[in-house]
Amino acid sequence: MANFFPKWTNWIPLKLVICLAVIGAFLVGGIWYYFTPKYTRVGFMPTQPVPFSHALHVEQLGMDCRYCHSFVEVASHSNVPSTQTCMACHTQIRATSPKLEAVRESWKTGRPVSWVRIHKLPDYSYFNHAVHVNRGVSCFSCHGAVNTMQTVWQDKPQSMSWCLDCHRAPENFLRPPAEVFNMNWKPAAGENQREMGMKFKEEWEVKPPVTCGGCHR
Amino acid sequence: MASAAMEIPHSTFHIPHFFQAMSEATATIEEKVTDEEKAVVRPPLVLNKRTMGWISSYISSIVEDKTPRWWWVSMGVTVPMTLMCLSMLAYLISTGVGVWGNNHPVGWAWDITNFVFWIGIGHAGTLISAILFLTRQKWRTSINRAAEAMTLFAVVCAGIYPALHVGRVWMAWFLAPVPNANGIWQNFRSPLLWDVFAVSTYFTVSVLFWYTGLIPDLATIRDRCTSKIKKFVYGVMALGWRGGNRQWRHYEKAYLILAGLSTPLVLSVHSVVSFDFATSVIPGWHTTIFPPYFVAGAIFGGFAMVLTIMIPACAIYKPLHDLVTINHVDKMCKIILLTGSIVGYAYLMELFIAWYGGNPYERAAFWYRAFGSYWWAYWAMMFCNVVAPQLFWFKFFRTHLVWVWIIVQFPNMGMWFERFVIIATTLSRDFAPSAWGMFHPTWVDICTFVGTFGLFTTLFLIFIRFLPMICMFEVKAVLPEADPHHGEAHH
Amino acid sequence: MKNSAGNPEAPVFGVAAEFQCARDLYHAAEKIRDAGFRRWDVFSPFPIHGMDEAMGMKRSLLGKIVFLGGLTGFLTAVTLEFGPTSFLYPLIVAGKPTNLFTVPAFFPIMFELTILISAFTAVFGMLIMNGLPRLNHALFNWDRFKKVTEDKFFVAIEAGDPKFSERSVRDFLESLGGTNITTIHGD
Amino acid sequence: MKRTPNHPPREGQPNIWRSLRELENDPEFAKHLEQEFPRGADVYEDSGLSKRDFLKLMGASMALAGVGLTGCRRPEAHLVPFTKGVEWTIPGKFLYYATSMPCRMGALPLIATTSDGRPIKLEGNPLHPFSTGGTDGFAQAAILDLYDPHRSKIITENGRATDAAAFDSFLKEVSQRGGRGVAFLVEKKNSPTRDRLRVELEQNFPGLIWAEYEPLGDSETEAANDAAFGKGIRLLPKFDRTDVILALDSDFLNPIETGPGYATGFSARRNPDQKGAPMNRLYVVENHYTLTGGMADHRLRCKASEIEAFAIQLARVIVAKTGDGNLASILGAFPDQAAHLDEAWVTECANDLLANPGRSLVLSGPQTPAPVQILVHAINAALGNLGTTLLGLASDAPATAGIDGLAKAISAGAVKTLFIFGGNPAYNAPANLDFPALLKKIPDVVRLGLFEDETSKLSRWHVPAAHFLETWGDAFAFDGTLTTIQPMILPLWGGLSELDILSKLLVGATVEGPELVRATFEKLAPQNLVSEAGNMDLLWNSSLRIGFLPGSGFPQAALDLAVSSASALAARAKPAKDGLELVFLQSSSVDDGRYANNSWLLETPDFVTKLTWDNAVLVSPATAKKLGIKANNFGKFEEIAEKLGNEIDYDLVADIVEISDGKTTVEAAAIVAPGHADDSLSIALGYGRKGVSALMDHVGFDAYPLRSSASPRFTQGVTLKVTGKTYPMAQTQEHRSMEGRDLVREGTIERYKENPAFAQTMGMDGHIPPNISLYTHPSLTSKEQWGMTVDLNTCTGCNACVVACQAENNVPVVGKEQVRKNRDMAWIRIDRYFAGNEAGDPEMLAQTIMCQHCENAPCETVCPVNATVHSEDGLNLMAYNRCIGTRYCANNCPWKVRRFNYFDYNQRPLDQLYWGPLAKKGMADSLKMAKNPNVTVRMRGVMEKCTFCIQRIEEAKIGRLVEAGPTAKSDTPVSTFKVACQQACPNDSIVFGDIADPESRVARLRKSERGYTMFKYINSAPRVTYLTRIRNPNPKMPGAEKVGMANGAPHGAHGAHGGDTTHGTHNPTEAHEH
Repeated sequence: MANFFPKWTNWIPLKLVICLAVIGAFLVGGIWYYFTPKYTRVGFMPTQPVPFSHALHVEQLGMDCRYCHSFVEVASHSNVPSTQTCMACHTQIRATSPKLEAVRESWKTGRPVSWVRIHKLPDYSYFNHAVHVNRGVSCFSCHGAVNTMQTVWQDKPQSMSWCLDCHRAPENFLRPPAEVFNMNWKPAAGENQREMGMKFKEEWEVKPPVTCGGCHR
Repeated sequence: MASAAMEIPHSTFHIPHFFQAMSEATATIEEKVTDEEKAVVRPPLVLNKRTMGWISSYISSIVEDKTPRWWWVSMGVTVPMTLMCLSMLAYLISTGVGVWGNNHPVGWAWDITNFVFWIGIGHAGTLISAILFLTRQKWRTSINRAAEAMTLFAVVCAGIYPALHVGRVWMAWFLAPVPNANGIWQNFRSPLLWDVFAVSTYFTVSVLFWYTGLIPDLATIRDRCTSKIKKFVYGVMALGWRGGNRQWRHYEKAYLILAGLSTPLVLSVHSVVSFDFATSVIPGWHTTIFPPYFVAGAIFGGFAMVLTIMIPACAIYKPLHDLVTINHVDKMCKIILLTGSIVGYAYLMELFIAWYGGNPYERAAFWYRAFGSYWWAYWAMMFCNVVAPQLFWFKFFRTHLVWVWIIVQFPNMGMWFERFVIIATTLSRDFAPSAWGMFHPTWVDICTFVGTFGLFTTLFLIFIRFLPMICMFEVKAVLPEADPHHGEAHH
Repeated sequence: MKNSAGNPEAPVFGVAAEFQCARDLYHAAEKIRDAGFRRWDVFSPFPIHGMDEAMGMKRSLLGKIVFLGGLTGFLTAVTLEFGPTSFLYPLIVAGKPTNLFTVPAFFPIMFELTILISAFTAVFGMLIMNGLPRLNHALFNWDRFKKVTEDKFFVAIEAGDPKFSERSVRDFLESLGGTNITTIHGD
Repeated sequence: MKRTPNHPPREGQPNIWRSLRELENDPEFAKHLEQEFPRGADVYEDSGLSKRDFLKLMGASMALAGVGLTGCRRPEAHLVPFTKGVEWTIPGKFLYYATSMPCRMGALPLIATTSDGRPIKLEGNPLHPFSTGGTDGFAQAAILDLYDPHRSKIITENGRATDAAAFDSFLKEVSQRGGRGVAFLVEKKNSPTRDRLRVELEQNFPGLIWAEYEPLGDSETEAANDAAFGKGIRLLPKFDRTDVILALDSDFLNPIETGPGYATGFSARRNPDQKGAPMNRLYVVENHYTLTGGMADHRLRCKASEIEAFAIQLARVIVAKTGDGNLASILGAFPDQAAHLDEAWVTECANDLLANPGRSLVLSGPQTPAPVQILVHAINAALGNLGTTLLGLASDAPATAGIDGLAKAISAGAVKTLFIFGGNPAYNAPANLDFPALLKKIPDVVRLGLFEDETSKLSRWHVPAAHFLETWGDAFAFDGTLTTIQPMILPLWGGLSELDILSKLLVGATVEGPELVRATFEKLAPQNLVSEAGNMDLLWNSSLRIGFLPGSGFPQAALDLAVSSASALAARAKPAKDGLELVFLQSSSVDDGRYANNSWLLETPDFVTKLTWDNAVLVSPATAKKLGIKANNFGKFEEIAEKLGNEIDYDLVADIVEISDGKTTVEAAAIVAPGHADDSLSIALGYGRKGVSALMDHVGFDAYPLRSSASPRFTQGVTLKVTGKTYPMAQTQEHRSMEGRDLVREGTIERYKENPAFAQTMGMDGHIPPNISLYTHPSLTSKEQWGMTVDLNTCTGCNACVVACQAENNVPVVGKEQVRKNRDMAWIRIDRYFAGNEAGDPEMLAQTIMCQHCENAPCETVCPVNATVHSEDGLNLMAYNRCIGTRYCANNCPWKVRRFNYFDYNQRPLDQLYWGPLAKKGMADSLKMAKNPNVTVRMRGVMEKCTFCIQRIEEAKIGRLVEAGPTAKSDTPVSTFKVACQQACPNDSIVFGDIADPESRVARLRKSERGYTMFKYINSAPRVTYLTRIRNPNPKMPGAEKVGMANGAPHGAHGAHGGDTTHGTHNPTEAHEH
């Protein structure tokens, strides 16, 4: 009688090994790429109740971040402006623009505008804006070029390892205090970010925490 | 000659006849030993001049014949137990570790006790296969297969506990050293992480070892079976083994190496488990004697469990007594006696050092073990592990299966008590009296533990039903006619 | 007449003979070795002591391969442990050093990984060297060959052998006391 | 702080501190507080929070980040800003206001931490001249009362919900009716405004009855003081001038009895190293162990009814020695009785007092009968202590009727309308008055209360009261300092304050703002202060800002003993009866029952018994044996173990006993209390409430039924019967003995003088080799190195730190069943040990235990996932989000300070913990508001423990960096901050700080020769140092040789070691007290 298994079955093991190897590689690669904050968070761009354009206000009108996010230099978190702040201008300018309906509504009723949150750190990590902006870390470093965004999206993964990249080597990001809120700042020609950063780091004695306690309480 | 097997009726399994069956078995063995065999200096490993054909056909027949009633009966008992175990675990995960009795200060109780208990049982198998193989103990051949299987199933039961005793099971992947978005890693100095590596390695290597041993026997079944499905399944599992010497020579080498690797592995696993305690600062845990004493204990409990399982198995499949002879039982009893005494020595040495070391915390810890609120556990341990096995000094108790079976139940219980004493009592009273407290098991604790026995037995039943429970090719290899110079003048 | 197995049209795999016991097989093997055949093998239900010499084969290479496997395992462990602890993310844990002094605490994992990888190399090395798994083989075409896993012993001299010629090999095997001498075809 | 575009402009002087530093040097500005809280509009959902409060909550969602550990998924989160920026609030930044908590002994000055308009933490006001920053457990737990979802939320008439309008019209009707028949029953609050309104009210309502009632009040003291020194005289002890103190049934060190500040100066004089003055000596005579008794150098167990006998015996000796006429004649007024108390004890004690005339002090607690207090006054007079160690203050509070007077009037039918402010007379009035029946007699009862309780059920009107953190008010501190109360938040459920109702009755309307209080203030403010401040506004604002009117206070009054009236009162004394007495105690958890719904307090163990969630009858071992009360109903196994000589007292199962005074019988669980007087029973009041809330009902046993107005504090001639029923109780510490281990270390002052470092070589510490480490430890690089010292010499064990920690760190409550399973979550605990072999009369020791932040922490090395590691500044960190909950760290902690979340205590109802997913999830909104937004709320399955208040450390460091800005101002010290437990401690026993800075107090204390660390031989190098407890016994006293011997007697020859436990306890049952 003949073999129970036909000849071709002899190749199955080899094929199997190759397949598994390939699938495995894809799996690892896939998880590596698709399941990390780099992919899951970056680019998150929800539609906001008010089509507020940072590009317009910051880039064209040249408003300072601190006009709206007024407490960023003193408080742990950078506040979202109150309706009051918006109305300060928009009672005169574009007072009837339909885009601003939600704001006027809120001003009338006293019900706040509820903006969709974009940058969300987990509850157990405590980030403090004040200490960063006062010590030469720009908004740009964590939020990207918000000044050019029509609608704001998340520009950086803001994962723990991402934080650590800077906390371990702040010299790559520190800038002159005056330029912290200047979203377009680049090191001038001949200036080298690293060297400058090193200088600041020593002068200001910048020692960012890298143990758990720095952020987790 | 395969027909020889067919004449032997399979004794169907009735609980009341169980012990009777065993004692009969004992009796029959005695008379079946012929004068010639008696004359041989070393008793033959296989009795009644069984031939290779008989071995293949009988052992395979266990797998091939239709499922006996007792099998269904026992499954009917053990499967529900397994389900109970699983539902308890579901409740645990959904509700919190609080459903167990653990508390402050007793952060570990039955969970780790049961873990160490099962992992201990999981030692005999690989030990028999590996160490006895290296020491060329031919008598191992008839028991190592079942023992190895037992190892695997015990490790499965053991694994449940460290995996699920943690507060946030869904975060347990933190234990795996993989790169992650948090950029944080494991603490490789933690005995618990050593455990993770040790236990998983042990399980994997044991599986490989076991399966490697199975290949030729699977081939046997493949070549005997008739139904297409079986042909396919066993065919695939046998990987196309042909038994050519060019295969045997690599095969034997590999088997030797695996044995060589497993031997230190077996010793390391329980040593690492003992590090969980030995490397801590808690009086009663902080002890250098732990590794050897844990290993001895593991072998002790492991062999006890092998006997607990093999004796009934042979009572059911009477002819197996020609392979698993009284001689095997006798040897295992001796090992239990030895290891039991080692363990007993360790207990006494602990007490001595506690007194001699002059550390008041240490002294207190051992005082409480013996005379504190958990005195009953301590003395239960002492009796079961040290006193009871001493009966094995007497040949009578080593050679009468009913007695053997009864006596080996004490190590089984005793080893559980030992772990409970070491873990729960020590924690219940350590440094600061203000923080002392008792542990009381909850119904969940109990049901989970009982359930693991169900799981263990279920897996074992499945094993003896579908896989050759005795290593046929090795048994054949120890038959006299296996010797290429058998019956030649110069031999 | 000559009895044969497998599909007669298919190329000849070789000629096989059956022996009754390990002893006969052993001596047959010695003779075949002396006759200078290369591509042949003996088949038995269990490994026969001393058969390697009888067939004139050298020691298996597996040992050396496994050593390499073990080495890999050990080095993996060393990198895995020292990498994060001393370089990637050094943390102060219980005031313990992160330099070589911490090796004792690292030893268990080094040991386990060494064992693990060695074991894998041993098993898979063995399979590969044995050309397993291979579910289909010409010998399986021969019904009597089934007994090889029970209690019968076989010799097969393959057609690939330079000295192979069906006729002479059949006679040769006959002279060695082989029975049921059969020409094995593929399928 | 920096200027920012729409930051509120700085003008004037707000009553706000942006940080506690600002309190030292501040910019001036004026702003009225009520503008802080424009009336909130509609009410938010069912939680009944005013929308504005809720928005504040949400607006702070980022700051509030902390509730729940759900970081993994991405739920649609919203940012809800204010529509109008609320002035002075910077989202997520704390504001601090000065306020105070009214209590019967005088206001308790506080600083409230508010986050986004929510008060989240109360701390003592360090500026206050009287309290100097101390607090007690009740003050710490007040936050929970404020947010308690069980608070009453609606006005009801005859049990049916109605609205404010209906109630107002009722009040209008009453005020129009005017005339007789109106009565008030209020709590003692020392509020000048309330008194002022009351006087005005008496114009409208002639014959108005104004009754004050406090079940645990000091009516006896007042009576005695009035008789001895004239009306309205208060006595203020000056411990800083006192060398020898004799306390007769007086727990003066317990802040909950006397209010913090009363004992100021005691702890300073307790310090053996102080310059210029000797360490003081404390004699205590009491029937049950109190905090004060625990601190005593010599303690005499004595039935409460025998205190009188003791005083008489003492007076006799003093008369004999001094021949003081006044004392003699007052003594004469007492009925004659034979001296039967320990003669030697009394005599030597008397001699010691006589040896220190003008520097000694005899105190008697408010619960001692007036005649005894009279006698004590006379003794102090004879010892020349009046005016030196005991000052008189003249308070001018208008006279009030007692509850007895009111009861008479009611039964005489003279009361038509009764206003009950707070209190709970239906529950806690003296039993003989049968107050519930009386209430039924009155047509209109108006009840103003935080909760709908027993009294509300019997009242026509129930009006939800405003919490003191929701109202304006004022109160005199014990010394008469005018202390302000300002609201931190609008009434969450629109409650009314007492002042609101009074003003409604007076002028028909409530007053929104502080006008009423302001008016009183203006009356009381002395001209010179006004002119100093500039004008009244400025004075008012600065006073609000610091929380009190500086320089105010009752005028001093010369104390001269009015012998005749004193003798008259003394004559009322009756000699003690034989047989059992029952003493009613103040509960450290529920006070007189008013905190019956405060789970923080209920789970805080009573310091002496370590009981939570229950009260119990305390019995001395001897009496227990006599009455057949078992110490515990063990299982068989444990009983055998105890026979083998182990102290087994796990899992207390107490006997239930019946106590009867002939008329009434009460059932209660009885436990054996070491150090309790024989033939005496004690039970805490305030338990066994019904109809409070699901969780709190049937907690403990109600002893009020046995309490009559004749014998408010103890009753004699009760009988006790063991019922044979048993009752499981939850103790946080079951073991009593130190087992001969040198945990708490103590010695006498002599021993200290001859070898100040004796404690450092006690026990095994004498044997530790110098090179204990194999390898060199990595250096901790940070500039600050945090450390703590706990002074066992001044720690009384008052629990203030325990509750403070719970409030600060969001420590969950687990419930009685879980505590009984030893699963309590407290981060800081106070270990209580009994030492000394006399079963009946052991010595009591307290030790505060929190995470020791070991530099070589055993817990860290065993964590497989690096969830607990060390920081460069020496903190043992715990990253909850990394923890997988193996519990290995807790097992390996010698102090057992690590706490594991066995269940989801924060998210699941405590009575549904075992229901798993079926249980209701989530916590009440109001409770969310109580959480500290800077501390993660831990989830099930993670380990937690004391963090040294890392949130405060980080805030402080960040504060410094923000200040430094782009400069290297690292020389600026981290801004002054205290950790929660340190802040709360009334005796300043806990000191926290930077041990790397040699100038810091903590660094100096760590180096003190009294300092030692626990379990030194395991070389974990703790960051918490304990300062040895030094006792100052009087060598002549009987039993003096046993004092300070908790670690065994020193064996002189063998200088190297401290105690004879050095070589370990071969049989650990040695050092047992029984």
